[in-house]
Amino acid sequence: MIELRYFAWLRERVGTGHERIETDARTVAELMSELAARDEGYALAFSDPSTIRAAVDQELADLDAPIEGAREVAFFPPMTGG
Amino acid sequence: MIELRYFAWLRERVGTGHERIETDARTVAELMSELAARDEGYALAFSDPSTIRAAVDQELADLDAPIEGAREVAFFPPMTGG
Amino acid sequence: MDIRVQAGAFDMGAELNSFAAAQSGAGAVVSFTGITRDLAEGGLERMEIEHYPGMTERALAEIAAEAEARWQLAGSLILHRYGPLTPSDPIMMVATAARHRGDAFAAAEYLMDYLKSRAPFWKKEITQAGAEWVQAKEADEDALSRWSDPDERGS
Amino acid sequence: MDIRVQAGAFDMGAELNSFAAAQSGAGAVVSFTGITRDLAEGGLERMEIEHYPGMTERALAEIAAEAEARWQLAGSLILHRYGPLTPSDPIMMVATAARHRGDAFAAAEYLMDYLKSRAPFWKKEITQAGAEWVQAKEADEDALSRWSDPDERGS
Repeated sequence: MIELRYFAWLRERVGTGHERIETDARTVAELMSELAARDEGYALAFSDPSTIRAAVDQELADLDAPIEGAREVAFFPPMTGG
Repeated sequence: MIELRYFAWLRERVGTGHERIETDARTVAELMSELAARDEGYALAFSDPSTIRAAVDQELADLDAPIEGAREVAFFPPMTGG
Repeated sequence: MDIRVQAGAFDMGAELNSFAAAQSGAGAVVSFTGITRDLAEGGLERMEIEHYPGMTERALAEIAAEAEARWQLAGSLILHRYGPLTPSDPIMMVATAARHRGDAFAAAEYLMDYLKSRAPFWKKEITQAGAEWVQAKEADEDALSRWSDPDERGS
Repeated sequence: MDIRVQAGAFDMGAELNSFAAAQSGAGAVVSFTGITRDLAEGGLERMEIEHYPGMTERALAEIAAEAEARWQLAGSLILHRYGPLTPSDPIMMVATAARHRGDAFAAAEYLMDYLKSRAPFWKKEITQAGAEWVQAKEADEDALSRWSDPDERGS
């Protein structure tokens, strides 16, 4: 089981801020493909990977980062704080 | 008649903050030489021109700046504000 | 280092005073405050800031630690709000204290550059026409490149 | 632009708040405060700042006008004390407000660099051992060179 978190417009498109799933995905990118195949909302949310950032266990991670053993993976648009 | 002003250690060495004098000096440098020749205090104050800055009518001026028509010439060490 | 992520408003002047009072021997104190500004076309009714609790504090602490490692700082402060904000509200502030002003300035700019692109905050602008997520600027991402050479310290 | 040269103490936090409140549409406010710090060897009893009344205000206004010409600023503040100061007293502050943080930071650094070497203030440190005029640092004079190329705006 892995905890997924979504923020900003990604959260709005998938329709939830977090969920727990079982997955065989080995990397962030594989997880994104798996999620995009779920339904229209997810497909729209993950349609352009270049606009998405990911964090594995609360650390920014590349798309090819492994997720094995991770407790939490988060997806969100580029940050706009400050 | 021209108003002379001295600041910081220059003021302390010449012994006054301002004075009015008559001078034939045409430039800041000539005025400095004239003043240095006055007495020991002035000689000490003006012994090293590289450590002295000048202003003519309250604008920073080079040593070869003309002083004809100036109302006020000031001498002081490099600034240390901020 | 003092890191605070909070929903409530803050008084930038009071924060600056208490930050400065806590720094001994630091002759130079720099602050940056980001304030909600109206849109170019006007009509901003509200701003909402979402963040990633847990990761936010972690990311800010890492950014501040890196700044304290790169420059001789007496101290640093990062304070960032989340939730609904009204126009002209301060959104966030950073402050740095150092013996030399160059260190304080460079560290404050570094904190801002990294906070903008590496701390998980997202702004949403609400106008009469609706709500829109603020888009990240390429310039903000580009700003990070100036810190990548350890010899280039923003001097 | 707001230029003040005064003998009295000031409250940097209150000044920052009133400066920021006066800037409309400026999302970025930067402040720098210089604080009397003790000497490396300790024992600073008092600091005295001498200045050149008349020329000081003129020089500061010129420096601020140049900053407002170089960067897109909503406003700027320079406040500098003179006379006797006790250790840990704020000596001076500058503040800048702009739409973009890069402008606010660069202008604040510019104001500080020019104020240090071009505004007629002189500091004297008084310890038990006696009084000594602070010597200008070559680094402060050198700092001005980075502003001489109009394309180099402290980015």
